[in-house]
Amino acid sequence: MRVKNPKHTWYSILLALVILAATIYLEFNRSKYGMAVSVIQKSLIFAVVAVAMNLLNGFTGLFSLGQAGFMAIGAYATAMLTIPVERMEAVYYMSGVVPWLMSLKRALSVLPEPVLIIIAMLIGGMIAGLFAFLIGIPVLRLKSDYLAIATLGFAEIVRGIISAPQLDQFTNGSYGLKNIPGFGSNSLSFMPDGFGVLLVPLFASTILIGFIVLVINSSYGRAFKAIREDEIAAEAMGINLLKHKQMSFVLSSFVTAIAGGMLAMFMRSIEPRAFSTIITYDILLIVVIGGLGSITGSVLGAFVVTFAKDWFLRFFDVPLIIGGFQVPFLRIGFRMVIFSILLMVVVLFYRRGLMGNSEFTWHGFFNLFRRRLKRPEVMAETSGGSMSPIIIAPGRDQAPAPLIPDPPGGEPEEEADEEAADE
Amino acid sequence: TSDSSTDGDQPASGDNVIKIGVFEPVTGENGGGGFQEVLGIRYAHQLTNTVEIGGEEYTIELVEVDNKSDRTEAVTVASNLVAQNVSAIIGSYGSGVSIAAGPTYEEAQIPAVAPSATNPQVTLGNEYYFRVCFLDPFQGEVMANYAFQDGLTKAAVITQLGDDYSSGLGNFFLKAFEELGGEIVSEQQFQTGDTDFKAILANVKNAEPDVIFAPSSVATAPLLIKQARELGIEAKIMAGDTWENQAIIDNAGADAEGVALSTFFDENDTSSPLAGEFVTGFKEFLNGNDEYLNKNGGDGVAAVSALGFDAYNVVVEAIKVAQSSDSVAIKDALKGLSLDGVTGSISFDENGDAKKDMAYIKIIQDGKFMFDKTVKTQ
Amino acid sequence: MSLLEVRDLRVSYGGIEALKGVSFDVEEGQIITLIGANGAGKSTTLKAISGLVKSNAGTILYKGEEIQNIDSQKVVEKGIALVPEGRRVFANLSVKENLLIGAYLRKNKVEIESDLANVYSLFPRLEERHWQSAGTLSGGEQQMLAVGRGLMAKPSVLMMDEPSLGLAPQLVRDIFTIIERINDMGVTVLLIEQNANAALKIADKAYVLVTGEMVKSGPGQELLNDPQIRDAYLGVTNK
Amino acid sequence: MNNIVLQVNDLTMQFGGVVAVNNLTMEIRQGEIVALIGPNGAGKTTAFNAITGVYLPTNGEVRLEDEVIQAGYPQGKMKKLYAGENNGKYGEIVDWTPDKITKRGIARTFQNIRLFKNLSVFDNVLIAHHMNMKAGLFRAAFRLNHAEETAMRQDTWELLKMVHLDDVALERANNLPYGKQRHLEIARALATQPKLLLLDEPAAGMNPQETDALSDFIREIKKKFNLTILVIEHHMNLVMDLSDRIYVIDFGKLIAHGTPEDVQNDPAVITAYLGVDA
Amino acid sequence: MGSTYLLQQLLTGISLGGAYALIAVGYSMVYGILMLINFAHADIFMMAGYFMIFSFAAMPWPVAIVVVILGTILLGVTIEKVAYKPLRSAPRMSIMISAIGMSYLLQNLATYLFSALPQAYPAIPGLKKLIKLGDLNSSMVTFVTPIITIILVVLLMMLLKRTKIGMAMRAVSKDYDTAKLMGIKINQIISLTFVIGSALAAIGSILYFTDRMSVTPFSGTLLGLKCFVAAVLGGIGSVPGAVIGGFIIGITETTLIAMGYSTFSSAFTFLILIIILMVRPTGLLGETLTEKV
Ligand SMILES: Nc1ncnc2c1ncn2[C@@H]1O[C@H](COP(=O)(O)OP(=O)(O)OP(=O)(O)O)[C@@H](O)[C@H]1O
Ligand SMILES: Nc1ncnc2c1ncn2[C@@H]1O[C@H](COP(=O)(O)OP(=O)(O)OP(=O)(O)O)[C@@H](O)[C@H]1O
Ligand SMILES: [Mg+2]
Ligand SMILES: [Mg+2]
Repeated sequence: MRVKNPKHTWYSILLALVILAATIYLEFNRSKYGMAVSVIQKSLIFAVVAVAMNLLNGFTGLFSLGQAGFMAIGAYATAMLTIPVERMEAVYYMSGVVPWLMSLKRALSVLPEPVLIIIAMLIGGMIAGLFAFLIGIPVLRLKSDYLAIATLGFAEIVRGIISAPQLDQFTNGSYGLKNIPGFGSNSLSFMPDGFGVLLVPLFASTILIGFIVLVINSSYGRAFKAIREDEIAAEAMGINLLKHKQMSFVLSSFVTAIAGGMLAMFMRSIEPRAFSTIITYDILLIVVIGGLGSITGSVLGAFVVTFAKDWFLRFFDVPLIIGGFQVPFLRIGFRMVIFSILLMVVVLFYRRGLMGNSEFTWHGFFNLFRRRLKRPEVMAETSGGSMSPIIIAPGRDQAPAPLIPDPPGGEPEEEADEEAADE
Repeated sequence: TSDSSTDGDQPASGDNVIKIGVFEPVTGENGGGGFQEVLGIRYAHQLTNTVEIGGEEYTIELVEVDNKSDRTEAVTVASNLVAQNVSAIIGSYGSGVSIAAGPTYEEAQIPAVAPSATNPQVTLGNEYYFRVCFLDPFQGEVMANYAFQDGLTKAAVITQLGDDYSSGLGNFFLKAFEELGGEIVSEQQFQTGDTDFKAILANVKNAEPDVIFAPSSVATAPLLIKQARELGIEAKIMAGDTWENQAIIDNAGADAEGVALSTFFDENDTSSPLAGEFVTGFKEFLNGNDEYLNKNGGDGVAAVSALGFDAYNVVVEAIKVAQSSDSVAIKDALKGLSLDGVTGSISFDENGDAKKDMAYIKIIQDGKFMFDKTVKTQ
Repeated sequence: MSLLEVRDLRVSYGGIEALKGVSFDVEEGQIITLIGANGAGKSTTLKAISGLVKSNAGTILYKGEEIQNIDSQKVVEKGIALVPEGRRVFANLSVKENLLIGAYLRKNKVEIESDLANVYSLFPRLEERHWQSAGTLSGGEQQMLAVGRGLMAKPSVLMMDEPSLGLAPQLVRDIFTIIERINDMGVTVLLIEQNANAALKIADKAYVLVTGEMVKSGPGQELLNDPQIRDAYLGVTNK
Repeated sequence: MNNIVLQVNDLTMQFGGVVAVNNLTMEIRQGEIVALIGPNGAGKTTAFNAITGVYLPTNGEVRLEDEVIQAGYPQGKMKKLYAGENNGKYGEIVDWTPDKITKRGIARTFQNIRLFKNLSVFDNVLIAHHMNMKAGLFRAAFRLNHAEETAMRQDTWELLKMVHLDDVALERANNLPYGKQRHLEIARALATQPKLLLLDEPAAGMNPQETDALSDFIREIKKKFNLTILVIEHHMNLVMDLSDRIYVIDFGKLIAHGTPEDVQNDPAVITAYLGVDA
Repeated sequence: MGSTYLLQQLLTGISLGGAYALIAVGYSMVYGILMLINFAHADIFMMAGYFMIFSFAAMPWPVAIVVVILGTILLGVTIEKVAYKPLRSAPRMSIMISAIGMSYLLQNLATYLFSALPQAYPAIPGLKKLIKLGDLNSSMVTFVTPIITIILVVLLMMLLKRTKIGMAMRAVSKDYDTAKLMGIKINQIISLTFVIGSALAAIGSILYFTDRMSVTPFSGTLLGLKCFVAAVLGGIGSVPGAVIGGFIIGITETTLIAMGYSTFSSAFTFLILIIILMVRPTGLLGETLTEKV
């Protein structure tokens, strides 16, 4: 196995420090960089959801589109538990609040707010996990697109139930919830005045993503990958399909729901419509643009897509007049046209996403500058049905002729890097 | 990262610039109405684009952003405005996005004036949010009174599931109507994005109401009206302020005849010279630009345009009073402000809501929104 | 002029060069076999002729016309059919439909019918199971189907990539008889076989491929008796 | 002789109207290499699938070391449709999932190679150790099972060395030459520490040379791992060379069984399967 | 609750189901061949609505109908060439994202060009004729929709089952390379699929919008989701399945609303889907893909 370059470890530490420093800088100058702060917050949250989705889609090979539903569960649980008690009546202005929820909140209000928020998010995560477990029993037996549409259906059911007027006293149905404490909520940190808007989500996202990375690199992660590669073979290796699919599904839903809670804190007010299928598609987009089966890809994808959509492309919406000449096309609405086109361009030219299915490594990073990436022209994946993100050549072998002895070792694949990092 | 978003937006004229953010949906579900509101703001800006502070002339610059009628988007868009150092904000059409952006503005201590967001939640508990229009509870009450006074005692309510405006207004109507002694014979909900209402309407028809109250978006209105008439429903159809949009008449055609709605403004109300002046000027403004004309659906003056116009002037007035471009000062100025707008006199109560006690009822007649009467509540 | 002439054919997958300049001729009406170890490039050669993989260099002449790098489907139209490696039956089509789709380019319904009957007589199991979807056939049955489908095309050149793979001993023998029979009917055959023994026995000419290069050629019988070939490909215990 | 490892009783597998395996009874003793041969479509692979839990037998039972791991009788539609034999003899449904059967001690390879193509050779084998993991998800994620993980990796290395795949351990499985892929599939099966190994046409696509080498390889692992082996093969050289006993089926039914010599000369086998040398 | 009411609801359900079915078939066909959820299909449908608005204004209606169908086909085939064809050999997910991207593009383009406000759909003479049967009110199109649906689908099924082209389509769906080896022009076959799918979307849009009378850039969004659900419910890839699925969704939805559960109609629709998938994991008429091990 390749020995890990100690230099690279230093680079990694350096990078982490740079990120931290930049975050702290932004944190202290947050009013000046409001836009950046908000886009970064959103990117961090979507990065978590994208990584959780990747765990399912990219690593376990389960095509699930239920993200919006799990995010909604997490967001609503967090919101309902963290809206200050005294503001509840005003929020549920239409139909009032169910008494038991009020009692529960009163009981919980002895907790300091940061603790309450963490508990609320965990509760949201656990409810989502429980739902995932329950619907997983029947649904995880379904194959690819059938699973996708069933999970999507689940998300729609969740949304339908949340918005039902019959539950107004509980979820506040159509009226949504507001007055949710934000990341910069004063009581969230020892520092006054909204400190933590960036650091809190940064730490939360790092912990969540880190946890998923640990799982993926563990033996369970390998079992997930085996299921992705070939269910039947995985089963023949003694891997209990349903149990492992469940694990992946529950874990992913748990994390997604916590990210949903973070989204509620980011938005400060939520409504059922915010959790429609479009949000799931957006996340899928991030995952695929980043590279299915690549964690760093998902994180990168979250930042690239969010920054592009919410920030960089914004100038396309602003009519621009240069020297009395109105630049054509530039008017409101054009941004989204450009965004869609860019999206297509990325997919058409980086068909395996920005990162493919490999992770960021310093080795690969430096190689990027040394040689231009060559993309081998490979034949069509013929079965058409495989969910595998990797191009599989139809020929059954790709090795040198055995008349010549096998070359010893050979240059290990990128996978090996990950391997080495394990130990 | 650098604060690059302000690049390129710098105006040609010197340093004395004061920025006002325009936080409106121009795309998405409420894109149509949002744009009409923007038109009113742009027109007002065209008339008054400077303000004097401490003897110096400041150029007012509009910073327009599109919140796409989407709450998630709204937060980022709001931060975008904040980052661009706007002194005050106007917006938004659609209460949901206003509610979503509220905390951001509050934290940044920038006052926001909503032209047409009617949901109580927009201003409630937010010191920095103001509005120049009336509220849904009021509107619901107005419509209930109007219907009941006409001798319509059985009502059906159709609302959009998950939409706070629609559900809220429907609910306020429902409560007011029942209080008056009317009977609600049918309550129906539909999903956002639904385009087929026949099943719902068949239920409504079966309940034989005298009046249907169906507050909803501009996009769904013509569908509802036409399908109701096709099924042979003859009940009066009523809705709230959002329906005052030429597109509804263009789409629903003859079927739209007789539809009644409450609104904030009437272009044919000649009692106020200020309003008359605005109407003439605004029509000219519209006719001078094909895109405006096209997107506005003709040169009719929408109430939201008038409110946008008023909101802009309220903000400018507050700047004048404050004699400062400082947002907190502007907020304080707003609180005590009193001004005659084209939609009536405007001053704010402790919530930041304009004290308005009058609504216009309009009826669609001969393909036009015709003023029927004004309704005041006790 | 040979029916099919391959000159200096080079093919690579990504960075790996699988064919490093392969040349050979196929005379009309003959049975030609390519032998070589696993990964020598035999299948790649056939795929290149079929247009399934693009060649980097070299020419393929069919009846004097260059056909390298044209669409597979055009190659088939010219009369060159391939029974691909690894069966590749259409799993969602029935056995009969698989056979009929083999005759996709043919128009004459009567002839198709009689060829269908012919295939059925060669592989009675296929007739027995004509309704079954091909995906559920056993490995060997699928192989029969793949061969049968190739026959249905009525090509002038039939290329077969390991047609005996996974077939029972008796059928393996039958396959070689069938190949000879097809050949007798005037079809030129280009054959790849792991069972080099049997292939060499029926081949008019054989070529030996080693890591993408032609190293030897000669009449089948001659190679059969070549000790080097025996050692490398035919196995000791083989009868 | 030795203990019976696998006992198959009256196994019948019917798909719609097709009786793929019909009343197959066989037994395999500890330490034997037994071959299952028969014409194409005779039902060999199907028998494997029923033994390893991929299918529930339509009728009959499978016992591993006297424990019933699969048992079935005609139910539902099959009650009417059933065309096999011994209907009514079994009254119990036992339907272990393939993973459970693997854990219990039967490993297999597939007729069409089924490797985890995009994973390294090393990982392919390492995954086979997963089923014996004691640590749960959290312990494993936070590497609290360090010793266990290290042991797994150690075992994997040793196994790879033993089957001569250590030099390609970091290659992607898909990049291996065909023959090595077959070896890897066997190695992966061995990593599950089976008592009984089922091989489905391991020599398909190999030339006679390689087939001979495979023969030696199978013998070698059998010894090293103290295995019992059931193999399906059409290469008669390999079958005759390797097996202690042979079962022959045709149309799902057992037509002969015995030593290689017996079977080779059995006229029924010759007509149905071997044919006469030309 | 009078019998007219029941009849009215039944008519609504069947007619709605018919429209769903036509669009669902488009989803199903493309899926059947490319294994691709063509997210843009509903937006092609929406675009067909705008095409009609513009062509109706410019030419006599029979010509307009033909122009709309041709225009929609052109759009569908162009989308295939631009967004899907280059990705033939790419992983499935990429093609799907490309489809989502196309869907976004069409929606945003429509918003950009035609604004988010609804546009009135022209009344096609004859189709819009109001029919009164006692207390039952309906326009002609309500009756016509299910009939046209059935006729078109029967024709389509004959094409798929009886002709060589149909067989080729099914072959292409499983294995491009081997299909090529049979002499099948796969690009032609795939284009043909889009031609048929888009033509059905165009006809569907004429029937649907005539009945519902206005078009917005988002007209296709929810509808598309429902129709896709219909296709899955029926067994995706199966044309008759899509039709059955369409009718099931249309009728259950209407029934639920009629029973007074308008709040939960969508949730129930999905619940039914999930339940059906539980019993039949590949939908009502989907092939039960037994993978040979
Ligand atoms: N799709 C592919 N991608 C990458 N390399 C490939 C591909 N197909 C074949 N190869 C490589 O090309 C070389 C030649 O392969 P080919 O399939 O032509 O061999 P072959 O002689 O037919 O062997 P076999 O006896 O196994 O069929 C091999 O080294 C193989 O690994
Ligand atoms: N799902 C199924 N539906 C219908 N028939 C099936 C199914 N699975 C297998 N069969 C049939 O059962 C019979 C036995 O198949 P099996 O795969 O067991 O054969 P085999 O003995 O392994 O043959 P081979 O040597 O060709 O691999 C075949 O005729 C096959 O067509
Ligand atoms: Mg080959
Ligand atoms: Mg078999």
